[in-house]
Amino acid sequence: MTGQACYAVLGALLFCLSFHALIIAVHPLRRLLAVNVMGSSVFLVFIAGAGPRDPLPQALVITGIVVAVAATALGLNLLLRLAGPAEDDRPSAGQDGS
Amino acid sequence: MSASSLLPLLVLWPLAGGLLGLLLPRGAGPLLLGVSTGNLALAVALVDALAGAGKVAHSVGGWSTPLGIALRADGLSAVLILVAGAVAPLLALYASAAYAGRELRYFAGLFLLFLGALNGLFIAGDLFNLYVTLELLGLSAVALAALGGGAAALAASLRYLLATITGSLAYLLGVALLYRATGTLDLLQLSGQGPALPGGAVAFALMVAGLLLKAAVFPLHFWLPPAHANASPPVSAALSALAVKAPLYLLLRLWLSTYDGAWPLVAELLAAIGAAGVLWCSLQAVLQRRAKLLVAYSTVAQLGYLLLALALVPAAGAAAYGAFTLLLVSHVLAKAGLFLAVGNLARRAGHDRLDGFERVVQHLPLSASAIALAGVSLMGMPPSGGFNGKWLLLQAAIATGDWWLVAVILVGGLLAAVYIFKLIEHTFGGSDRPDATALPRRMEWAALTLAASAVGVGFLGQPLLRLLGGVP
Amino acid sequence: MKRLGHAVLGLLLLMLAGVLAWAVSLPVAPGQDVPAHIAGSLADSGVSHPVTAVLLNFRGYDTLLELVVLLVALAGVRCLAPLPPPSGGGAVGGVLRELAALLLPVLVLVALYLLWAGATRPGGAFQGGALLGAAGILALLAGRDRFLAVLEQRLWLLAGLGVGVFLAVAAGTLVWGGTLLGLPPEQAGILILVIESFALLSIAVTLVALFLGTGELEDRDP
Amino acid sequence: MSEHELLPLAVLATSLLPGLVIFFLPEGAVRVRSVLNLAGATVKLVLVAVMLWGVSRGENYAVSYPLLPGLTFSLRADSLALLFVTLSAQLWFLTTIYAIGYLESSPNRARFFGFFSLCVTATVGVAMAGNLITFLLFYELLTLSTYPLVVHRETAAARAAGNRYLAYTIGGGAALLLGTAWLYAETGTLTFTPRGFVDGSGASSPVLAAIFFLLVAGVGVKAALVPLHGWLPRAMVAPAPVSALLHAVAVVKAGAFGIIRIVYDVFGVEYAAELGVTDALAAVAAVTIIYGSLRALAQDDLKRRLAFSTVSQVSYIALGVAIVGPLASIGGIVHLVHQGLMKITLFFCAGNYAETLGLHKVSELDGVGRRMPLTTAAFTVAALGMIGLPPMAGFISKWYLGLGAIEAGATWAVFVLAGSSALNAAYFLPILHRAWFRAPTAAWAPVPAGVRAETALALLLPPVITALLVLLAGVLASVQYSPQEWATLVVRREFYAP
Amino acid sequence: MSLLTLVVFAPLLLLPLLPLLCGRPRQWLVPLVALLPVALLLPAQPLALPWILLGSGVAGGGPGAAVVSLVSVFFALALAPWGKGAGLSPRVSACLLLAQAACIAALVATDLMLLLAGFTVASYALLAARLSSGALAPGRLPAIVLLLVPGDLAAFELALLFAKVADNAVTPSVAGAAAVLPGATVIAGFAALAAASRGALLLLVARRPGQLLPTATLVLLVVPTLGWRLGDAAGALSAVLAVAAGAAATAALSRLWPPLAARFTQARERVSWRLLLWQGLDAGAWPGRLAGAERELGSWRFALAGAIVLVLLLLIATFF
Repeated sequence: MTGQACYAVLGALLFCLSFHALIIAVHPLRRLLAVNVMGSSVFLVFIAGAGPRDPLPQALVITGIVVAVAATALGLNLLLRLAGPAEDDRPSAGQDGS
Repeated sequence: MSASSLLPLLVLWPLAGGLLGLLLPRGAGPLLLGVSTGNLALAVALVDALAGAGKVAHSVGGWSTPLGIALRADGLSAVLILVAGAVAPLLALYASAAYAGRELRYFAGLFLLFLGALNGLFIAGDLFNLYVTLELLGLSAVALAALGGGAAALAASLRYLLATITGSLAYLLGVALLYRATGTLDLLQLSGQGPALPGGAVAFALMVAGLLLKAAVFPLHFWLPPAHANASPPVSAALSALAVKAPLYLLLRLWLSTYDGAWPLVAELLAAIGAAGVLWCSLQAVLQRRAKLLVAYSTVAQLGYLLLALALVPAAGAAAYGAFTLLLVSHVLAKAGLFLAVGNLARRAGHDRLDGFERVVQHLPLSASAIALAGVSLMGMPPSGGFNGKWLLLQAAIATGDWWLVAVILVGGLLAAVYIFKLIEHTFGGSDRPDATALPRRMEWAALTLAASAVGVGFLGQPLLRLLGGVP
Repeated sequence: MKRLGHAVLGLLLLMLAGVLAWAVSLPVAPGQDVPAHIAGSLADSGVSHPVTAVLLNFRGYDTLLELVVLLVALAGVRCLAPLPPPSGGGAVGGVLRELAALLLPVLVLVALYLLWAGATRPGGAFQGGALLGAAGILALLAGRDRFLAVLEQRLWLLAGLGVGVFLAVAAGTLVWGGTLLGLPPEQAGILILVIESFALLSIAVTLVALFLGTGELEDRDP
Repeated sequence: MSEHELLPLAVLATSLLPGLVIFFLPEGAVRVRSVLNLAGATVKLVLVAVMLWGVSRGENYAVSYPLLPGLTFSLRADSLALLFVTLSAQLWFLTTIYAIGYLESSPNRARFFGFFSLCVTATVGVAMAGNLITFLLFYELLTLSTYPLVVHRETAAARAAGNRYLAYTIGGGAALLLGTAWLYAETGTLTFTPRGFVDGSGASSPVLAAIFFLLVAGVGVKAALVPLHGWLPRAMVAPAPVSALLHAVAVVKAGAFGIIRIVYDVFGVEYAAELGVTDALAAVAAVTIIYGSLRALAQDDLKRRLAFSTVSQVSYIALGVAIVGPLASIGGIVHLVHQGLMKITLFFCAGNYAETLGLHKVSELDGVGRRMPLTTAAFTVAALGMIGLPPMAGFISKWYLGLGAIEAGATWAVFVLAGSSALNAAYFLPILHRAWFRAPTAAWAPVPAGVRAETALALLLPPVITALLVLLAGVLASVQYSPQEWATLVVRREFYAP
Repeated sequence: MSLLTLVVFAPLLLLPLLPLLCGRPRQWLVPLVALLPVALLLPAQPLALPWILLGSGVAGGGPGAAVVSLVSVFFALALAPWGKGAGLSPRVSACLLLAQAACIAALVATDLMLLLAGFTVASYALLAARLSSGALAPGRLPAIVLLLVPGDLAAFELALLFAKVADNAVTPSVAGAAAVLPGATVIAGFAALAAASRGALLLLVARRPGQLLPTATLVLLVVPTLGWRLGDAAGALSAVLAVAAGAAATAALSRLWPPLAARFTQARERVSWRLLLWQGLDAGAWPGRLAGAERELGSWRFALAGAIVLVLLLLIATFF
């Protein structure tokens, strides 16, 4: 098991784990987080899969990350909109996202 | 301007239009119409160029494929770009009448970026580039679905976003496995190698699952009905007609070129999923109480038909390939027309509950006839494009001797007739609502033109198939 | 019933994990030697660092689409119905204000360095943009929101600038050079730098706007 | 596009264009709409006459357009097609006049006349279809354009009838589509050729028999063969002109015409007899004839009784086609025209009774002969024709059917004919007796002063003219262009080796 | 249109003018026209009418012509406006004229088709004349109709037999009928069934003017002549016997009819079976379960678990 392959296997396991979290989670915020983790696991597999000296996956992963950021930002805003103003007038203690 | 430089133009033109739409606070309506008509002109130019050469390619940045990205267009992509190009101006016409001010500006920007992504996807020849265009398409679709919608629309868009991202990531994981095995991301270089690759089958399974989730095919269709039913008419028309077709087009590309339709049992499995989708979702469409939900479930049912055609291509060859394309083209036109028409009726009646559609047909005869014409194509009645597709599908199913598929196709057609006439029947009666708002004529004419062209395509079967060319 | 569901789900996921792990660790002999290709044409890519070369020259088309994705996300957020800004602003703690005073200039400096260093060693527009965005958000949290006014009027111009320049370059190369994003080797370096700097600015502005969501930060035309 | 290609299209266009224009006319433009309709009908009659003259000289009018590889949309005005086209052209002209009078002040007339013209286009299309695909195309168009007419009154009963009508016809359409697709897969062609193209195609006979039953089932729905006839009596809820032209002539005849095309031009009657499918068809036809008449006996509503009588009468055509022999075919084909003329007269009169005096039940018809003598006279001529009394058209077709049956040795068919004539008499004569020889029980509105005719002229003329046609078709049966002569020409030219 | 046909069918041509003539001073014109066919006595060669029915013809002269003139005389007498009454109502006289024309057509027809046509129309016309001048006794009409209609059908069957035997001629000629068919079948066939039903018409006899004479001429004169034309002497004799038998049978039947009719109640139209697919769908009971299944299917868990199952299934499928 070269170092390279074990990272790839780790990525695969992380993918399944995040998929499990995505299925189990009820609150949309947790689902969004699970999707983020899934993204990272796919990028990990992408980079670990190819050879160490290959720059192409690294560039592609940068693009992937930016896309993931954009999607998460959109998801969070939709979530905020869904949670709606009712959440905000509670004392700020409740801010950490119920 | 050489044919190959047409391809990048097809992407740059809508993207630039979309950017302008977001930058300029005023003048979104004319911009939307101008850019989408320009896009149609480019699509027609591509069809001319393709008629001669049969294939057009453009390597971005001049770099050869393992390094750079290649843009390629063959018969299928030209047809799809043409049909998307034809629908866009009509949706633009409808939107310019339906929206105003801030909403029109954001619709213009997002819809043109959506169109650019769609064109980009149909001509992309590189797996990762396909991922980025898929993602761009998905995000703009989610943004459009959430545009100006209420709580229900937001919840549906969030669910749509999560589903489309999950699908893309599963697809990307498949791409990662393929890249690891071959070192290249280009479809042409990968063609035919798929089955023999180490991990090729796993990559294929992941990609298919991801794309089916993004295309909302039967078992994974949970997110589509609420998203399409709560969006505003032009958006749900664009989503139902165009957005869900891109993943299926990509699935066809992978299934035919990279994996060369290798595994017969996979074809049977896909056909089974498609058939189940046709039956289950047509039945659900019949049971719906709300018009938009009915039309949304009809979309999922028609996607089942497309998957059926796709699964039959390796065994039945040109007949199934032609069926896939004709079904797709007529569904794009018919479904866009139907959503716009139902949108008109709902806007006029104030709600879209089916039993409340009183004599709206009296005040909106054009929309009622649009529903009828679109229904003719969805049911697969002879004069329409839907019939041509259904006929070729029947020939393919009979050629491969799958009699249970023939039965599913016919029962699907009957169920389609049930829910279409349920829609039509409800517009034939009940009390009158004199005070309802009058609708701008453009909205009705847009719906009617789309529906009429869905029937008109029935007479263009031959040229479309000639443009399509043989199975890649 | 619920426990049975979980058990089945767990089993399925285990099987999936096993398959994926097996697939990922298969011995493989890729047909194409990509690093060699990149090394071969690095010379006329205008930059010496291979990742930046891939990102902005060999696969510049992906990066263009990626910036458009950011733009779409911003449009998607802005088009939602405006929400009153979160009321948790309140007094800004002394520690935060001092930290901000210290960090802000450093952050901006490092961001610009990253932009410049991208040509020769890991760095580039996205990393710099992220840092600059972080600086913006830190400034907001620390209450220094003078720049909000500028952002207020010119949001879409600033956010659209990066994509606009990239599109202009792409159109230019298409019209003159005949191929999309075919940067001529000698001007490639400069063109990449121009694209990256505008992209840096747009990414930063977009990230800050995304953070703010749909606060009052909008040229609310009537 | 030579003149020979243009004519079939022109005949189609004369009802398609007015229909499409009428859709967009405002509801109030009554005169424009009527002028458009009548102009279209007259032009169609003229064109059909030209084609009749041409075809009898041996010219052929055909036009085709490729839809898909191996699939062409083709119109061909051969002698059989013209028989049906002439019938529908004439009756469309008369029914338009009748409909204009009948729907004087009712709502939704633009929609009604639009779909009415589409129906006739579909009927003419069904007649002139050159292959099975074009036939299917117009067959389905007929379903779609008749549905709005059935639900025209928008009452709950009308919509229920519409739903049932759809369920049957769309189910039939699906069976026809499957049969056509399978036939194309087996034989590779769908063009109607005079003595059938299935014989040498190498397909196995059980497959061909299955295809035959699918096609006949699909077409049988509209021809109201017994198990598939349920929609016809229900569809009587539609206004009178609809039940007159459509459910007595256009739609039902399209089904019967389909059976003729399938047996003669797809399978060839000799090959079909070899396959043994014609005996089954004959049996179904016989059962329908008897069943239809029996159910008609029990109906008190006039239009439902006429509907069940249509169910039984149309199966004469199927019986004629199923009995292998030139004479029986002549009888079957000529009955297509005769039954059309007779049945449309009956429905016109039923419409008159309903419109002028509000009578719907047979029991209410006492003494109506005194109040509306002309309408009842027309009704009598048609009813006697249906029973098959000698000088009328009905007798001619029954005579040929009888001769054909005896010639083919199917004597049971003769008894079926005789039995059904007796049943016809059993449910028509009481009506005549009530109308003429009973004193009126209810006090009807007297003929308004100053009005000479018993009801609006537009309502009175069509039934009288069609009754006259029934009489002439019977008495002058052997005149050169009479339906019977044309049917003999069709049979000699198309169906049996010269 | 030769003079002969004009003369023979004069009563038929007069029909449309009737409403004008009746009740006016010129009412005597009607019987005069009815007398015209007497001119048939003049010698005239047979005339072919290819365009009538299926190509029939008319033969003047011979015994048939004599009978025609007799019939015309009797009908003219019936139509004349006797005594103080204003004569017959237009409807009755119209029916009588039609009956006369039909009888003449039957008598002079050279082909079986025209003979059959005349034979049937005459009887129905007389029945209509009788009914329009006053209702029959309750049982009588059904009895007459019950015999008339089967009689016509028998004539129809008989004609078919003639046509088949005469080498499938579409319209066999009357003259040849006797020669072609063996003597017994012709006589038995025509006399026993067709003629007998005409006997029923005897029941129409009523005291009213213009009823006795026409019916008598048809039943007692025309029917035997037709029997004679078809089967010479034996045909005529059996026709007369059949008429008597028919009359007796109808009389007996008319007494039986009233009790029989009472029991035969009007069969109500059965409620047809409801179309399950259609009504069932709207009833809402069945779709409830389906909609429930859809909601369950639509939940995240089920769908994503489905995605995993799909991946595994696809993998397994690639092994075969």
